[in-house]
Amino acid sequence: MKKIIALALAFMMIWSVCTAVAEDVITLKIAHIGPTTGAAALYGLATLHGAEIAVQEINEAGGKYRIELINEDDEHNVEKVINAYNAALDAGAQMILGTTTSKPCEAAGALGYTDRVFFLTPSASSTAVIEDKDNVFQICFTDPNQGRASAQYIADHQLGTKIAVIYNNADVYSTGIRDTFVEEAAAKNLEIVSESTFTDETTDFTVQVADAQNAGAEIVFLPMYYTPASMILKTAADKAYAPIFFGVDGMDGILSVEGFDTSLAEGVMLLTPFVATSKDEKVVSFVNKYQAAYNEIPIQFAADAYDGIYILVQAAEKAGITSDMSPEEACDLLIAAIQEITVDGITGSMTWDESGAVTKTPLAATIVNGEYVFED
Amino acid sequence: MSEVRRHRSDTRMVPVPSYSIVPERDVNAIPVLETRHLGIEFGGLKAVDDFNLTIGPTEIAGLIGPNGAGKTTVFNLLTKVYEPTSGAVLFRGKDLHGMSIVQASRLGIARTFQNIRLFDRMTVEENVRIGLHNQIRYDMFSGILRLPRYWGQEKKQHEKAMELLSIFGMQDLADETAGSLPYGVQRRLEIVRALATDPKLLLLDEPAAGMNPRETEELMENIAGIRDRFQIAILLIEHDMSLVMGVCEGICVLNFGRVIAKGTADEIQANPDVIEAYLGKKRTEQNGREEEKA
Amino acid sequence: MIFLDNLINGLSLGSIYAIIALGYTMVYGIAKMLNFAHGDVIMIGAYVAFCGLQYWGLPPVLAIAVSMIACTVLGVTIEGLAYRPLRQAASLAVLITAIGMSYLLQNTALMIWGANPKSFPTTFINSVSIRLGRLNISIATLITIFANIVIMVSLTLFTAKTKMGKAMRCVSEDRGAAELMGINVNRTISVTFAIGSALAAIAGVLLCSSYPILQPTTGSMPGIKAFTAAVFGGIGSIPGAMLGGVLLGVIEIFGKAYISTELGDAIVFAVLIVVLLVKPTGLLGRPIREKV
Amino acid sequence: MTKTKRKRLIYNLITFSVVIAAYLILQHMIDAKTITRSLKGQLVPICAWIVMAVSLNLVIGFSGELSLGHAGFMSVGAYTGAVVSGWLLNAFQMENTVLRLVLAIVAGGILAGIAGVVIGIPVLRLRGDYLAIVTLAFGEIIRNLVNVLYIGTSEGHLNFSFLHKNLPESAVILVDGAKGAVKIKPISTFTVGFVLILITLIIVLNLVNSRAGRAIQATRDNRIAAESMGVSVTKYKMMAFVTAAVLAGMAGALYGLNSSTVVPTQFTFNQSINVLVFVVLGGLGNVLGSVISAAFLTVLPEVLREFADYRMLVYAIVLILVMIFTNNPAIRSLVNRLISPVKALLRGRQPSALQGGDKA
Repeated sequence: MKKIIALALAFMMIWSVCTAVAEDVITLKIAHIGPTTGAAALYGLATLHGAEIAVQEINEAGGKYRIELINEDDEHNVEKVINAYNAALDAGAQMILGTTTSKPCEAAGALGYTDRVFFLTPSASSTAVIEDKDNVFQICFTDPNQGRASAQYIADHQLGTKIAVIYNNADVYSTGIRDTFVEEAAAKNLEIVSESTFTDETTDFTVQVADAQNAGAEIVFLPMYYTPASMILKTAADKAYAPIFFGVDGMDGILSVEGFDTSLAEGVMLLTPFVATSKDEKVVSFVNKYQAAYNEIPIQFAADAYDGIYILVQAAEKAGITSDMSPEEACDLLIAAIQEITVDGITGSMTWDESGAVTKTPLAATIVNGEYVFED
Repeated sequence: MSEVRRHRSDTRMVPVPSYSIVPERDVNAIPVLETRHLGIEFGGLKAVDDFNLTIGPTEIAGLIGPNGAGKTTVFNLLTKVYEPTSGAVLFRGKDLHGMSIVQASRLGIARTFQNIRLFDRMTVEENVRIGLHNQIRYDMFSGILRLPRYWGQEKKQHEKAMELLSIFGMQDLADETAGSLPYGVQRRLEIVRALATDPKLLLLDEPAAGMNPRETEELMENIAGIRDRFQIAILLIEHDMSLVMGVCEGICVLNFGRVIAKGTADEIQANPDVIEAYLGKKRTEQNGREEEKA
Repeated sequence: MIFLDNLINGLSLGSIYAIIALGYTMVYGIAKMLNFAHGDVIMIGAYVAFCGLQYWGLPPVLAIAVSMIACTVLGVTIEGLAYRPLRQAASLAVLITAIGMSYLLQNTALMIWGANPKSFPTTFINSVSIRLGRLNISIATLITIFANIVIMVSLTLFTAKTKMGKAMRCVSEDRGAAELMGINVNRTISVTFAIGSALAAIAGVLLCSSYPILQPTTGSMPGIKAFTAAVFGGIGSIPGAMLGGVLLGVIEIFGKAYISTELGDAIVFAVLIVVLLVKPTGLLGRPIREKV
Repeated sequence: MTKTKRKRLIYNLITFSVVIAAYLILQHMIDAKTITRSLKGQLVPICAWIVMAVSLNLVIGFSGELSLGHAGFMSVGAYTGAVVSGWLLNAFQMENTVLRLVLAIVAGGILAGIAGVVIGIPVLRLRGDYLAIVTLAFGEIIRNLVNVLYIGTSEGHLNFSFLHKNLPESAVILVDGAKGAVKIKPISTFTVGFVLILITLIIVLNLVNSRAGRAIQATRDNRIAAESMGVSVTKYKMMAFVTAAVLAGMAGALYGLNSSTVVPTQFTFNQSINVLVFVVLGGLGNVLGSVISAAFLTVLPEVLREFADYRMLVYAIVLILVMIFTNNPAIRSLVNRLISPVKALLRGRQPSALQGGDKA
């Protein structure tokens, strides 16, 4: 399947190059950088696939822009990401859609800042990614925002006052959300009765769950991706412990894990800008195409990257980017342009300020009968 | 010193088990090695028991006995590979109690091994240079920074190593890899290497093993030559009786970890206990193996 | 009560480590090699069982059996193709080959099953849990502990009583001598790999029943921990692997519960170091004395 | 001059010439701007990995101990380098990047050396596989500890906190727990990396061809015999271990200061294994081999980028095949006969690739 798409893409590229002369079509060379192999391959492949769907749509639609997508693998590694970044520029990339994960994005973004290369990251959410760099913009919420929003939501809706937090202390995303959540929780008079950590290698969560259970937590806040979250849900079910589990956007995807017993996730709440089961027309179309191409239900990462391609095109249009512009030339134009546009994507309506952070509204969803149910 | 003398006179007064085999000409010299009721147990099994031996400064002594009698164990006790569970080893009057192999070597005990233990991947000269490790020294930084001291000491080491090798006619093999040498040459190299440590006592563990009669004869001459040239004591374990009888001034016979006889070659050959130990194979073969293994 | 709870969790985790460690220890004892790919065989076993349950609709027992067969074949193939040509080579060469094999298995799994994690279907043993007062013990936990005991007893009996078991002990004692005695060393080592790999399949199923996320990297960390456990108990010793595994699990859980979740792994490794310093060949390992 | 000495001199000359020639060519390419960005970006990491491989070879190839935690020392160096550089910049406004880099590298080496001593004392009492597993354990422990370490600098002082972030408000954060060392100003340069390689080569090659180095090799070939010759095995194993740790720390500092951030997950067990692969493929005790294989294997995955997902699969298969082909006695004797003249020239007297694993 992948091969067919690659072929199709290649064909379209050739076609677009051929027609470029005739119709004054602009070809944008966009590099996707993310971990497509290794332990974080799941996220990198999701963003790559999401982007591929968008590229396919744009190239098929035959408008003013054609996109040449370059993919470079960073293995979720701070050293490799530099290689990937350099390889992308060697391959002629004008702008970067990436990188998928936070730490590599921090490293590559800093290099891009000196080199003047525009970065739009679909899913790197730590503040360090955009801090002190004018060239990096985000599509997803920053971690502190999510942490704050989650605490506010819990307080506003009076879900409970005794809260347990379980987080991945080896992960920037998880610690980033946890930090502001704890801060905001204190401000809202929510009591953190239990806090425990795990790392990427952890398989056993019994201690963490038992700690929350014994502390009598009514809410367990899970700032993490869905993989560990699913294990925590399983462990809690084994222990007959049923508090309200409150998740974040990384939790999306839990329902589509193959073999997952969705009854374990019953009643889980999460803040997320995208859910694959949404009835929204654009989302349905995206999910269908994605499923047809990759035989998987897209997770939020894929949706972010899908939006990312459209954002880049819209910004490029605003900035008047041409086929032959160098990344250096394009960078400042794109920085200015992206702050002026509003993009309606499948992850919501988005605007940007000079900090690089995105403004969009998260949705609170509850899982009922194996499906997301939205409030309001 | 005086204490040592007293020890010695004590032992000389006690009869058989601690009877000295120091030949007449060494009687008044301080012994280089003296063991007193030396013993070791491995899990309740007495591998060596009540072993008493005195060796004079320039004596060539032999330690013989059937397979598994505990001969190599004695060597291991003398060189501190094992710490004895009873008794003591006095080397030039100094109690070796609690010392390490390295300390024993620095005091002047050198040895060869039954199963040859050369530094296989290093050259012949380098093997000898390891022997010179504590004789011609310089520190790590002089070596890394190639300070003048490095060059001077390296030159000395080289000359000394070549000198020792040439005594044994091995100067032309200096650049060969030790592991690639023929068996007999490897045995000789082990002796050169041991001599390089400037020992007062040289322990040879089956030096003639695997050698042909001609080589053995050469070795015999060499052993006597070493003693004369370096003025050191030599204790050797050997199965080749012609060698032992030919070169050793005193012989100690070990069986089941205990001394069964001591004396000159003639005395030993006439001793009925020794004959029984060597011929009464039934007992020795079976029990002996076990001991050696432990 | 919390203490008991932790203890049971520790025993459960430890039992899984123990079963994996048994595989390590058997292969080490007989082939004298560290089979770093063992953790990845576990992962493959879990994937096969997953396919059996999820795609082919097999009943659990049959799925486990299929997984065991697949792993046995895989283990023997790996041994025959990659390790046997290196029988005479330095152990470091074999170690690197095993590492290469580990990469190969992980990346093959990535090709076949993709990067998206699978959730291991656990409903078949998970539906019930026993409740004793405030204490909840899941059936998975009980099965794991029980399976561990059964495996350990049968392995001990196997090596003590059967002809093949005795051959294994001979080869582990002295390969050269065993060969002279007419024991087919290659076959013995193959059988060892077969048993170790079948155990890996069981370990994979048990691991994923308790911790149901299945990814190409699932086997790595448990593999390293189990390897640690095997060394902890004295590598080469079957009761040692069992003891090491269980202790390691209990220490890990207690370290996390009573000291710090952040330093859980550091505590495990620190205990290992202390034990090895006191007993340099592990808890039940035989002391090595070099013959001089 | 003896034959051995001459052979070794030639070997050392070849080693240095290869490194210097490579530097000159690459430097020329940089000046002429004919170098690809991709290759240019890898130069400093390559230097770091070469130093890592050569230093690990000292432990494995020359002292004969299998260490699986070498990346731990690298992480100590990387963190120390980042902290020292950040501190010098914030507290003393030291703008001279080369001086800062050199100081950071020295500090990285010293701290890693201290870690080497602390770890070496217990570790070197063990043998073989037990030693290997304990080095692995230490590597993991270092990573765990670094994960909960917080360092900041305020008013010219360094502030430390452990487990919980507890730094003064005004502090500039240098190390932020799981987020790693943050906001590093990348100051590593290829030239400094090249000089570090030269220093490493001088230290290692001079060491192994000296009294201490021979003692180290003697302990590898036969521990008991070495002791019987009066060589203190512990002392010389320690010397090799700590020297390697110092060099790894220096490599770490160079590596860490090449990027704007360093995370603990960069220095896992897998990374130690990677360096081990460099050493084994380059040949135990073969310094030039380590240099070449580290450089080659660092660049290789980048060259294989086109194969994308199949890259690691190919790498794994190649690794297995290479090990089988170089170590199967039958295949090896065949290959040896074919290439022995070339090999003799390249190797000098150094032992062939894998004969030395008996202690491993």
